[in-house]
Amino acid sequence: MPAERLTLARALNEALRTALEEDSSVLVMGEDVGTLGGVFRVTDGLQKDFGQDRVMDSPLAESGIVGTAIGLALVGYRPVVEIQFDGFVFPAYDQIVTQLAKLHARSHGTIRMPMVIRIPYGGGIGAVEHHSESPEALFAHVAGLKVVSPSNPTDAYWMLWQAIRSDDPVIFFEPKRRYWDTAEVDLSARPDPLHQARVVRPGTDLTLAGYGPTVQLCLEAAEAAVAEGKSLEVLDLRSVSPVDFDTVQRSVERTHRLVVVHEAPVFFGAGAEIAARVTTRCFYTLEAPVLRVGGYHAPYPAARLEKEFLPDLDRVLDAVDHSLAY
Amino acid sequence: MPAERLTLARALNEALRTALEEDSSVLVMGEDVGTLGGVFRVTDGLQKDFGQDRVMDSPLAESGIVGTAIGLALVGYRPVVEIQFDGFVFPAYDQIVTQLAKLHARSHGTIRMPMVIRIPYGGGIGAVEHHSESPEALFAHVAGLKVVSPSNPTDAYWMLWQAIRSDDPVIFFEPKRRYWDTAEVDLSARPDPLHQARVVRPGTDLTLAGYGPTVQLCLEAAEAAVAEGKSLEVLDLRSVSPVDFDTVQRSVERTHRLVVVHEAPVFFGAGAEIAARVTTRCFYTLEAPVLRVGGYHAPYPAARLEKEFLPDLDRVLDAVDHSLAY
Amino acid sequence: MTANGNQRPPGTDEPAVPDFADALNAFMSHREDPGMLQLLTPEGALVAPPDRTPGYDPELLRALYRDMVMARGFDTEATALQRQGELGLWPPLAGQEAAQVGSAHALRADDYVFPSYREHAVAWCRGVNPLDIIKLYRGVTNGGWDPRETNFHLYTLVVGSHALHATGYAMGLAKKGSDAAAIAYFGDGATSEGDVAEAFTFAAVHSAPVVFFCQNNQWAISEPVERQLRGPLYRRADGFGFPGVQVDGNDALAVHAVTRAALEHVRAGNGPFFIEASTYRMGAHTTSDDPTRYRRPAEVEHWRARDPIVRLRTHLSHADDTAPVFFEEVEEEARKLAHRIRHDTRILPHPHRLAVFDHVYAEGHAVVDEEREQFEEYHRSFADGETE
Amino acid sequence: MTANGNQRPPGTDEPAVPDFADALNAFMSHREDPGMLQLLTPEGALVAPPDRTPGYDPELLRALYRDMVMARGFDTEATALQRQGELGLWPPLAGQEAAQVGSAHALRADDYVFPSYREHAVAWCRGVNPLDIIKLYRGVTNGGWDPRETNFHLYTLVVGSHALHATGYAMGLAKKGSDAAAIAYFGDGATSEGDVAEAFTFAAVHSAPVVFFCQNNQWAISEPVERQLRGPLYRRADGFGFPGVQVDGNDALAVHAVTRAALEHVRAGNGPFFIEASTYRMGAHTTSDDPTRYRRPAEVEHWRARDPIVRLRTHLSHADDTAPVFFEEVEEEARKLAHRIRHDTRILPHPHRLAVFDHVYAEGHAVVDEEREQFEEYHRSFADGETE
Ligand SMILES: Cc1ncc(C[n+]2csc(CCOP(=O)(O)OP(=O)(O)O)c2C)c(N)n1
Ligand SMILES: Cc1ncc(C[n+]2csc(CCOP(=O)(O)OP(=O)(O)O)c2C)c(N)n1
Ligand SMILES: [Mg+2]
Ligand SMILES: [Mg+2]
Repeated sequence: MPAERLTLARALNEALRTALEEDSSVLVMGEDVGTLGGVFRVTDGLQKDFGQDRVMDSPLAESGIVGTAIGLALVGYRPVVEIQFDGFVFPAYDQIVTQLAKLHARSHGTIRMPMVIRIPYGGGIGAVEHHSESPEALFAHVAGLKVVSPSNPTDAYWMLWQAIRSDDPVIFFEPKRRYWDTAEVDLSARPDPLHQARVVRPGTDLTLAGYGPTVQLCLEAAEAAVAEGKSLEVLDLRSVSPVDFDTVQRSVERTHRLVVVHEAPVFFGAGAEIAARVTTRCFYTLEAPVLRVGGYHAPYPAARLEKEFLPDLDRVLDAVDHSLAY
Repeated sequence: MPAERLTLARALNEALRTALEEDSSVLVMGEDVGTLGGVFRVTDGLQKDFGQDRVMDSPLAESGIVGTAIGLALVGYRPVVEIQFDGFVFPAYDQIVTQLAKLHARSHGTIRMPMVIRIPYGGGIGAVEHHSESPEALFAHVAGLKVVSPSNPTDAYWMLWQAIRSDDPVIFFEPKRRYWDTAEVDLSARPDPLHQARVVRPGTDLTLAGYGPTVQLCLEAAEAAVAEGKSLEVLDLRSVSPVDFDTVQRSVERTHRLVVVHEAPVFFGAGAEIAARVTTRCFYTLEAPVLRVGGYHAPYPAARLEKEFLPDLDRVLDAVDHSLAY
Repeated sequence: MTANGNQRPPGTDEPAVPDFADALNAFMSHREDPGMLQLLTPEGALVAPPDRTPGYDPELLRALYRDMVMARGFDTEATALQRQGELGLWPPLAGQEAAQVGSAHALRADDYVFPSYREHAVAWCRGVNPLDIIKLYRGVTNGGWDPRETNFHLYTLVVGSHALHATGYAMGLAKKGSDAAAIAYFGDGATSEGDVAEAFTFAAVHSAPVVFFCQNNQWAISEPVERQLRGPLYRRADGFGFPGVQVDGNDALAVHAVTRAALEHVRAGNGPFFIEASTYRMGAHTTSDDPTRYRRPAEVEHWRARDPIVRLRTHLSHADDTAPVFFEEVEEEARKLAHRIRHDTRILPHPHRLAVFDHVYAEGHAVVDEEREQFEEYHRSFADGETE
Repeated sequence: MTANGNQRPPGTDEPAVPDFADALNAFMSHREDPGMLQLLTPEGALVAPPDRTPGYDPELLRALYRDMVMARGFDTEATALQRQGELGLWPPLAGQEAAQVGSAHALRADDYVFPSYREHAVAWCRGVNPLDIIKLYRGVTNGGWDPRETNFHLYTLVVGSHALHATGYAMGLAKKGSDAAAIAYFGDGATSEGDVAEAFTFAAVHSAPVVFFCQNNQWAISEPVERQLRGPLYRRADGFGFPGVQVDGNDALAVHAVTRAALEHVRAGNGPFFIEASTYRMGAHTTSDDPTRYRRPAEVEHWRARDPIVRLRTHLSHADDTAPVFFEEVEEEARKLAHRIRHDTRILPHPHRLAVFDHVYAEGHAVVDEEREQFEEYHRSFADGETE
């Protein structure tokens, strides 16, 4: 396939389409994924092309969606489940944590759970309550799950395609405010391994690490820092469980400083694990503590306050300054 | 009341009894908390003494228990909810995370949610699956909740009493393998503030920090280390949200080294947040990275393997050695 | 005058009469098909003569009519405001006025209402200031009003979860010896959520005085009711051990009567009651939705002909000889309300940035304190508030 | 011979006959009270003459009897092993043998079973090695057997959650065009969990070939059924749009007949079916439980007189003249099974410590790899395996 200009949402749609074509055991299910094509149109046209049997509108019950998807996986299907918004995954949390995550281990490997749970997440779109959250840490702590988040259309395509082919359950967080970002997507290039981080901009003075919606922000910060004579390296972590600590470590060994940026609240967030492990690995290399920029320990605020809550250019640059001041 | 020798389970029972006596709006509810007195007998005799109206056996539905408790709190009650085991809290996770935690903020402070959710947690009792887990990090990441865990009968009594009097929702993790530990409990002494950590054994070479079931283990490690000429300070964190970072910082400023011990998996566990924040606060003071001893990134194993999974004396001392080797 | 500028204190017009439920039963048992309860036909005619119609009272009907028109006026204005970029989102209520206003008028002031996110007409009847609802959808707050003032709880966006709150609230009312009731409003889609089933179980076991009021508007976003459940829906309750009935949700009179009977039933200690009000969402799910993607114009037309406001107006003007001036006055009032809302929306103050940290806890939290301090410090670091 | 030493391959004794459901319906409609289905009275007499009793077949009854005795033998031995410290826990099944064996015999080998944690007799009938169940409760594994070998899924301890797995599995069967069915076993208490209700909804909407088999053993640990729900329970299904029946769960013949009819119903594409088997847990909830704290001896006595094994034995010896040697042989077989289990349990190998890290993921995970390595390194650091 030649390179195409696609939005991130469209790239996901293409990945689903490819997966549905390649493997007849792939199913797409969730609320409003059929006729409507999903509230973000990520599943647009799929039911029309693949039928109601493979692209199923589910009743409004998230535990039911994930629970029946587990049963479908047991009988040989590969369900790709959509949760309509980040804040609505919690009714399914029990099925995900106590069932989906454990069945492979409990069965001594005889059962596989090749399921993807797609969750549009994060803020920045001026939405109402429960529509802007970043709960990835609540899944990364749970053994048996993998957690990833693409930052751009190309990764969106390839990472979703890889997640669907994975025999492990993958929680796939889609940065909803980047759904309309466009890029040239080369659908024929070979992708990186799913859980491998990537240096998206090399630099020498400090490493900025983000994933999903914050990678773009980190890139903007690195660009802005040039004017001040600072060279920032930007990492796209791509995966939150596992985290590719090797790539992070190599970067920090070059730059000696690390700032992690995510939208989720900092307290008990992914930045904590990254800080703890990188500090252990790079104790003598780090010239400043690993700093974190993220949400506050507060419920995601009403839309008109979200820019106060979300990491932005100034806050990232402020953290960079703090780090460099050590 | 004079000092009494009580098990931790009994001390909790006394705290419930005191709260039920002092405040007629306190309710106790959960599966089997009435006639049976709970599977661990923590609510033993309460229904007999306070009636079915105040000590209620709930249908087998955790979301229902927490959801109706929210309604009861709205109409002026202070529900103390029991979740029978750690692994069964997840059906209630949605109510806890999206409703209980947020109602105070959403209502601009006009609604209060004075609810305690008691959860027997942790391993070491040879139980079957879902009966030995330590999910505290999954609650600590959620703003609006407070998370505490007592380590001994005296704290069990006072912390539960304080949690019930608190106007915030408190997730109260009870170290089930310490239920039968006994101690002299002085029911008339004034307790520390609920979220204040405590130095339970002073030392000079390294700080060991635990909470709930691991405090005793830390004390044993400190005792064992004496023979090797090492002086370890032991902190009982007592609260996981918030963490009393001030007390931890003061300790680390004295000892320059910190090892955090919990039963929960290390990956994305409480130790990560403690390591990240303490490293920031004590960057120039720390002579070794903050090390963590805890469970592995694996489902809690079958009973005959749990001693491999749980932190034990050797693993704690091993981490101490590693830290001191820096 | 209450907060919403509504002259009537909420829910006082219809004190419960002990034998109302009996009257309703008598009415039902005289009908050939005791299926869906309807008192007013879509053409605005009474099904039975006035003296055999439970609760028939032209004054009540005019009060219902007035509130339905006011609610639609408010709703239409809010939809327009959203289109103009003043609101982030709006879930229109148009079509469901009879279900909401009819039921709300059956409530007492001391009953407590648990709405979902589309109960603007119930809110109006309870005396909630419409501007407070606007605030929510403008993104100024995640709450909007003090529920204690009107006994109208905050909107709940996590579908179905408030059914349990209503049940717990009702359990508490019973514990206190109060004869007030709780009512939970939710949609057809919500009945699939486990929480709603758990609410049914808890309410039944505890004989809690709660009415479950389901507006079956035929759609959960793009999913028609057949894709959500195998009906008939009103029978769901029976399997949990309590009564359920289906009512024509576009017939305000029938909705009022059945809700009143349900409230009497629950107040008397008989346990919960389920009402399925069959109605239709005439507009989009929310302003972000495009219903033309999933439903046929013919269906929309079919239901438009069953507009609950038209039905009541036809009845009042033909059967009851209500003077045209009444309708004009109501229209004028609704226009004024819309005008006031438009004006007030535009001048709603922006929330203070520090509000992010407000009321996370009632008794404080060290991490919140630390983060608030750093936040203030950070903003102080910008000279002269250049980023204000 | 199958894994459990059971001569008969699982579930092949009763191929479904298309008109069985009709026969059952005819039987039911001849009865005065079509309430709970019973074919054998507690005294072991047939309710109707043999030729009017659906599925009556002395050979089948002996097969049921044999498996019930074997299951009780196993259960009694496991309880004893727990008391002797060989098992961490045991949930005794005693009293529920008719419900489990009767239903299990109605299944085909290609049907798939989703048990909770007490379905030892179903497991036995499916050909699961009892020692594999022992392993689970000894704490050697969280699984125990390969479900694909017997189409008997792993036990699920999170009450009610597997009802959804069964539903999804059944949806998948239908998608594949198979006429196999899924069956989910759960208790009375489980019906309160939201997941069970959601399973009902999904199964109904998708017309999934799933039988929901509820053993109402009157108790959820210490909570009697009245504290869990407002009955009658079997009517729960009707509210979700599919049929439910109540059967005497201590009457193996009736359970078998009704399950067979239910399976025919679901295989034919009619959607799900709900069975409430009214039975009794004669022992403790688990060996950790003390039922004397919450139930009266008279109740236990009442049910002991309804022991399902005694009922069938009485019937077989009186009505059917089964020779005493049959009973002696079965007893002897059960004794041998118990003996074998006792022996094999004691020599069960301890799992290898590294098993903690096994199968967390199918495709690996860097953190698990790193931790496993550190773990091995740590253990190597102890000289000469001193802590082995
Ligand atoms: C738990 C949860 N899942 C999904 C959503 C997204 N969502 C919002 S409204 C809605 C449909 C609700 O349909 P129904 O209950 O019939 O109410 P209606 O909107 O028709 O009034 C959905 C799926 C949600 N708000 N909460
Ligand atoms: C979600 C969940 N909550 C609580 C428990 C603890 N628990 C185990 S069995 C049980 C009672 C189950 O009763 P029932 O469904 O009637 O089955 P029975 O044990 O009587 O066979 C409870 C409360 C659990 N296993 N899972
Ligand atoms: Mg609807
Ligand atoms: Mg039971």
